[in-house]
Amino acid sequence: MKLGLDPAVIAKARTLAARAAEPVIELARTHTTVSVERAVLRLAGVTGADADGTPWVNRITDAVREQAGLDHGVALPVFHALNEHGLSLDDPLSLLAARFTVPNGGQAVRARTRARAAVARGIATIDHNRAERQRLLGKHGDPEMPWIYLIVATGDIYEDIPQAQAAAREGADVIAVIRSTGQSLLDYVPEGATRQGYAGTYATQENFRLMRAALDDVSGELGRYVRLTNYASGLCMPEIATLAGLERLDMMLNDCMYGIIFRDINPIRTFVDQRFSRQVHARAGIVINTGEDNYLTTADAVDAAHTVIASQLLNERFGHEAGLADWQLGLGHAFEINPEIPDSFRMELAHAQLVRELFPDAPLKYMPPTKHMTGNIFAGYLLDAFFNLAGVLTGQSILLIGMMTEGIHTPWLSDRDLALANVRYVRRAVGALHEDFVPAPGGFTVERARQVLSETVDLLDRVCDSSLLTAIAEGTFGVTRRPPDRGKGLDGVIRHADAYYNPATQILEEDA
Amino acid sequence: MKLGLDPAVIAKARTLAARAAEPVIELARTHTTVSVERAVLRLAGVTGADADGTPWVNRITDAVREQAGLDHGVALPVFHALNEHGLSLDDPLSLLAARFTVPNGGQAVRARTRARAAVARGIATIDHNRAERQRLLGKHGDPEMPWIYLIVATGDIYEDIPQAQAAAREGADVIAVIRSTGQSLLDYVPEGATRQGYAGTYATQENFRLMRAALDDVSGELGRYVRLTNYASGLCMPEIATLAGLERLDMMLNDCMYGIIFRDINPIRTFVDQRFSRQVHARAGIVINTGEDNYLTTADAVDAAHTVIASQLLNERFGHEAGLADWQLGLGHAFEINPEIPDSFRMELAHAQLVRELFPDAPLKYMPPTKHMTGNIFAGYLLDAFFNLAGVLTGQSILLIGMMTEGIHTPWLSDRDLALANVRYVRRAVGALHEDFVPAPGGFTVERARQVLSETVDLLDRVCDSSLLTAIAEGTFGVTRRPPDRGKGLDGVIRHADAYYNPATQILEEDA
Amino acid sequence: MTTELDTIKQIIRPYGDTTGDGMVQVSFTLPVPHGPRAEAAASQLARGMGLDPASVVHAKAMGPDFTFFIVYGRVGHLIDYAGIDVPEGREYPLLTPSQVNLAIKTVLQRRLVVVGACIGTDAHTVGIDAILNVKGFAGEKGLEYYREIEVHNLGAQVEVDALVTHAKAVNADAVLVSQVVTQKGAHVHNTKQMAGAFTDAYPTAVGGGLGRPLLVVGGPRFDTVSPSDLGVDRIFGRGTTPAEVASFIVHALIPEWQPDE
Amino acid sequence: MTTELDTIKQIIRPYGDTTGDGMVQVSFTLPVPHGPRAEAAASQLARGMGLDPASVVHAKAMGPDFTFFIVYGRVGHLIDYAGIDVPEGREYPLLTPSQVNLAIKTVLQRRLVVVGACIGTDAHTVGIDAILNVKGFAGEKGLEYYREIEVHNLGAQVEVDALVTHAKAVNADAVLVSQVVTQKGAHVHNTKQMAGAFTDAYPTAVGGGLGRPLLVVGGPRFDTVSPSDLGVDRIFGRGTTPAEVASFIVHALIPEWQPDE
Ligand code: B12
Ligand code: B12
Ligand SMILES: Cc1ncc(COP(=O)(O)O)c(C=O)c1O
Ligand SMILES: Cc1ncc(COP(=O)(O)O)c(C=O)c1O
Repeated sequence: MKLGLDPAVIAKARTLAARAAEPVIELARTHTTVSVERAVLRLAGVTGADADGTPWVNRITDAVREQAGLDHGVALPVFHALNEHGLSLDDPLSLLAARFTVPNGGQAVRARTRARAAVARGIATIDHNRAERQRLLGKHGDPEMPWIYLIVATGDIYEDIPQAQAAAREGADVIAVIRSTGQSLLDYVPEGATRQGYAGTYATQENFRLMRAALDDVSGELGRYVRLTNYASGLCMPEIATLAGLERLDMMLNDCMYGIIFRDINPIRTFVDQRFSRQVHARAGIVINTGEDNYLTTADAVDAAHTVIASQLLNERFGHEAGLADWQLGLGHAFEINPEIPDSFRMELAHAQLVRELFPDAPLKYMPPTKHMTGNIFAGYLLDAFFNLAGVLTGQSILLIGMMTEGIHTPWLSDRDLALANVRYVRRAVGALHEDFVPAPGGFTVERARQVLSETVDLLDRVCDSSLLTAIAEGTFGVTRRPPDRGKGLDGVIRHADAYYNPATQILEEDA
Repeated sequence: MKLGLDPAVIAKARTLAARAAEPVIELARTHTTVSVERAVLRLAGVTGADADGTPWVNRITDAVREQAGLDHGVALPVFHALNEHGLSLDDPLSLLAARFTVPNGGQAVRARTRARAAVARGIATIDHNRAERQRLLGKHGDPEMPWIYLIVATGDIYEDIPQAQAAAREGADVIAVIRSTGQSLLDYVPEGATRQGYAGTYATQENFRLMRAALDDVSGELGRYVRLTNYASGLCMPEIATLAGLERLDMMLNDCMYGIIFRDINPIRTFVDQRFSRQVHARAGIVINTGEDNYLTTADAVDAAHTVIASQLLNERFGHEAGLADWQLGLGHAFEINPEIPDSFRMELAHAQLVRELFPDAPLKYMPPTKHMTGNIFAGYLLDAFFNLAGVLTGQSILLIGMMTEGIHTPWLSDRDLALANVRYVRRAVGALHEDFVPAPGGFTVERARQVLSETVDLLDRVCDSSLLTAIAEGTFGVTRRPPDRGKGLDGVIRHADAYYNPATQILEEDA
Repeated sequence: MTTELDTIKQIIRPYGDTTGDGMVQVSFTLPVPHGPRAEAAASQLARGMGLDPASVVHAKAMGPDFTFFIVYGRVGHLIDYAGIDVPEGREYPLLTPSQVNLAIKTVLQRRLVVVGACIGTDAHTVGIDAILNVKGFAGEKGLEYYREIEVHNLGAQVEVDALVTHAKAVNADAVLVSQVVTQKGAHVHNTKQMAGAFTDAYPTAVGGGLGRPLLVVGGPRFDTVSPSDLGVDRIFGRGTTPAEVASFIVHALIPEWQPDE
Repeated sequence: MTTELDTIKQIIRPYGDTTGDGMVQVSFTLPVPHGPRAEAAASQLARGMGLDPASVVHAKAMGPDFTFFIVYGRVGHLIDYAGIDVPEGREYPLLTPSQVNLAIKTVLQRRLVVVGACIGTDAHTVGIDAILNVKGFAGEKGLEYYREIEVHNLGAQVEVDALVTHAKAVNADAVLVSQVVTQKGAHVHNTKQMAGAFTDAYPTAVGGGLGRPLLVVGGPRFDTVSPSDLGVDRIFGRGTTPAEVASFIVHALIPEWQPDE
């Protein structure tokens, strides 16, 4: 520990974060959402879509909601109907022909048992994938940290695949397929392999499968397990988390507040969805990546440094409560200080070292400069090098590799190749230089870190005095105001009835 | 002092360097060269050239050598002739019509007196320029170190001037006009403003004057005195040093061995010339820059690191003996380790910090990567950034700014602009980070520095056992063998007669 | 201005380190394995672009199927600089907030209504917020700060229809739209769609401010198209400041008004 | 080889992130003050080079008189890849030192004499030394290491006449010349002068090895010219290794000899 932080202050920050999170966790425990219920159906084995591409899980959930409401969950009415009419989930059309009601008494018991059995099979698949990942990590080998994390984003899964494989060959340890701009606001998950996305490729179960298979091939070729990442985020967060578990994705972007702030999704919807999705991630052995880095694209990286730390402490708390272990908490932060200001790099070191010391066991995700990347690709290449240097000097775990063309377009093949050459040079040339990085006691670096930590404590104090929802409404994070009664997807939030039943949460919580 | 070097070892290295230098200094004391004698005439006020462009100083010196020999120096015969025929130096043609003899008795006394008076006027001009520099430093302000050093090299002094001014406006503290490839082997100094050089611009008194005047203009405009550098090197080292003093250049590339190794100039010629040129530089208040960096372009920067240190100690010794103060010793070294090897940057830090600690009061000249710069301008821009970082972290004094196109062409306007943006970012972003650079005791950095220092001592030991001339003949420096009886310009070396007279050395040594 | 023009160099060329040398740098990837044949292909492309001589200074294999190249060379192309009909100076005076307020007050005699949004699936609001929010950009306050301007900032991912409806509802004088995502021409596509929708919604309109709101679009990568291509009244690009925009709106909607120095 | 050819893509284009997108990057300086007019000039040049659309992503003033630009865009140019007559494989077999020695011994039955130098004012000897010195290059030993090759390395800044005289004196089979400095075309100028001098010195010669020494030139930036342009027998460029050169000399001077696998 190089910064000599006061353990008492750190403990105080954690206590405050827990207190701020508590009421929101209570909300999440007592509500469900349309996407949570659709995720249950997916775990139970419902796949595919109708002729217009509307997934059966949406058709079924909507029908149930209309006829029986969702306050008891989707499982009871659906499996009751299956029992009544002797149907199976492989035949959604006939199921939709049936009338949905909330069973009770013995019917309820039978529906519950059958639902639980079905969902248990889905969870078994997730368990099997987790074991399979372990096997492959043993077989191909697990790269040492920092992991090199690269994005592909052509919009066409069939262009993405060769580019992802090329990136892996050039040294990428993690491949993220970023999503088409619009997807986060879709209240359904598209089906099948897709070839036309904007600035990203749609997240679909089939695209997940294709890319994971392609990466398994290179992993074998390279003797190094290459991880795959996508986004459990937006209105379908719970379902995408589920699909990730079912297709053996390895990491997922998953934040307790990102959707609220950057996609104007209703706060309560998001908090309910993130809890379920994290329970799934915990079970699947998936590492989540949180999105604090994004705050610094709308707020100033110096003024708002403490909001990043506060949010990380909240993400940690929500994560732990949902069953995630420290090794699964890829807390996010970023190198976004304006390069025009004095001491910018030294301040970045202070911030990065602070996060490292606050979360010693978390696989921190460190994001490269984006906001201050311009059309000057040379300046960009330089800034990315200093980001790489900060990452290595402060022992970050997951380095998202910056592109010199960040200010211009989504990465080209050559941008990625040059970016990897950049980080390869920095790692090789610097070696164990972190041994010689010893912040002077009472010096600029140490003082800056101390200041950010104390600002964090003050902020969390204020949040506790009002409430997290109020803080979000007042634009505390990412200088964006999001009131709890506004935002997309609010109508998809349902309060539990006393007899609410969710076989997935039941299994996940009893085994947790 | 961060490396905890053993003072005894350092002292030993200096003693050995002094011992190795002694016989060579003796050689230099007892010999003169055609260029030394021509320099005397220049100090005495001889300027201009004949119709074919042969400078009068060459014509006169050759005539004297032919008719009277140069073992008594050029001054006695020339001023004797002037006395005899009642001529003045403004009329070289009539002087050349005269017959040159070595005077003695009263004639010799008169010749000596007049010669000394004439040369004294030249030295007075040098003194005046030194005072003028001080005045302008006070008036415009002296930039703090590290000084940003940039080269211009269009071959055309009239293209060089706007480019030099542009560079100064963008932040250059020192401008070096590099020379045309061939000049170092010319045994005369071209005359007048020149517009056609290869990969550099000819060093002429007029080009010096034009560029110094242009830089004085921007210095005023910028409120910062911009220094001018050229090369007191090659066969005309003493004359160019003299012209630099007469035209108020501020720094000069000037090395005790560079010409021998990289231009195959005879060792004795070089050692004699360098002593005189350094006596002039000492008087002119000019900072010299030595050329050890060049060794690493022909030798490997790791294997040969100790040869750089050994050469610096020799340059220091020769410099002190010639009257240079520590603040005038811009000892050279370079960032030339192969970027493909592990720990290359950490090793560069070790080397740079070692030099810094060995020569605490010397204005060290730190050269950027050149040898490993390829056609990949992005990799080049990155490598230059790490050079800048090493320079700032280890407190180098003069940073020669690397060009991303080093592997391709002499710098373009835009290359220089980007290079300056690079170093500006690094300095601004890093601030006082050197406070946090604390090499771990017994760690890689410290151990590497210690190893290089002890290899240096061993090398100097071996040099003393044989002799410096033998060491050079065996290719100790820059893996290039240069025997003392070979190389260009040997025929221009003359042993002093007992009555040898050189008014310039006389004045310079009595005032030193 | 004319004197200006006379003094402008007529014909110019790229400059490396000597006037007229015509030197440029180029980089690209070719979908072929690295080798002499690939380097020849790179030279061929460079010559196609007008580089002669063209020197392939760097070639790197990117996997088995692609090679990255960096090429330097001299181009013969001449630029008719004097012939470029882009004014040296400003097209319209840059006004201070108080001048803008005064103009609106004196001429319109009511507040000027501006509606802003990121349309389509674009969620990059920082740019439009920089123009609209009080906080502003580059030290300048945004339009919300202007007393006489009424700002409706609809935020991100707004459907075109919703934008039109809202614009009508509040009687917008100007509609400000941001497009930052350009992949697959998204920004051009969305903007044209938006312009079309306004034409349909105001069938009798003869132009911006004449029967329909002034249509202003902005974003960092619009420099490949002209307003007429898109059917809008003005495009703003990289580094635009709020005052630029406010001044243009006054210039376009209140042409009769002149700031008295 | 032919099967090879058939499988080669016929027509290719630059690749950004999608097959056929034709995307390239360009940078250059224009000798004009920064401003909208300068940016228009930059687009004009880019279009002249075939970029359409051309997006000026960066423009920076360098003092009052110059502006630096970075432009991205799509070029329409097609590369006739199949039509490029550069062989996919090697032109001549790459031999080991012992194979080279064997060839010389068996056929010439005397040592093969090589003279090397940096001519003109060029003092960059690292390149030629990499080829000639025992130390060699990239792990390969240089020609001095070859038992059957007699090397005369004349070093730097050798006058052409001195080179010719020396070549005659030692009966050189091959003359190896290095040129690294290319500014103002120095390398081309010096090499032509050298080739001319050898033609004059061997008036009856009909070619390299036929009445005059084989003339081989090398340096990092010869890729804009062909051997015939210069009047030499072969040009070697970036990253040449000694074995490449030795193998070529055998191939050119002892064509009859074939290595038996
Ligand atoms: C910040 C940012 C984000 C933030 C946005 C937060 C927010 N609330 O805005 C977050 C992290 C959420 C984000 C997400 C994504 N982003 Co983003 N993002 C950026 C980034 C880093 C900076 C953009 C920015 O804020 N610039 C600063 C502002 C002030 O500049 P500006 O937008 O140009 O605006 C100025 C002018 O253009 C003009 N202007 C702009 N609009 C208007 C409108 C009017 C009316 C006027 C008059 C003027 C005007 O005035 C402004 C002030 O001068 C850029 C990279 C870069 N450095 O540019 C990528 C970038 C824009 N994003 C990109 C992408 C692909 C995405 C994602 C789609 C990636 C993904 N799939 O996850 C997502 C999804 C976003 C979506 N649905 O649209 C790409 C777009 C590629 C392309 N050219 O198509 C970029 C270029 C990065 C890259 N190289 O890949 N992003
Ligand atoms: C080392 C070096 C020096 C050293 C040279 C030491 C020496 N004894 O050689 C020193 C420091 C002395 C030096 C001085 C100068 N240099 Co210098 N130097 C370089 C540098 C950094 C590396 C060159 C090198 O050694 N490359 C490594 C070798 C192995 O590669 P190579 O030469 O390409 O050789 C390979 C192939 O080309 C081929 N090859 C080469 N020759 C031959 C010959 C044959 C027969 C064959 C078969 C193959 C072959 O095989 C070799 C192995 O693969 C370059 C920049 C760079 N990174 O390239 C500048 C560079 C070459 N130098 C340059 C200049 C301008 C100079 C100076 C003129 C500057 C000055 N005025 O002070 C001086 C004067 C030199 C002179 N009179 O010629 C410029 C040339 C610009 C141009 N394109 O015209 C360069 C490009 C730097 C720059 N960007 O300005 N330099
Ligand atoms: C947590 C999180 N989710 C999602 C995204 C991607 O944005 P979108 O919601 O458009 O997929 C990000 C962007 O970095 C993120 O950090
Ligand atoms: C001491 C010294 N002299 C001279 C030069 C320049 O070479 P030339 O002798 O060709 O001028 C250098 C090159 O860096 C040098 O270090």
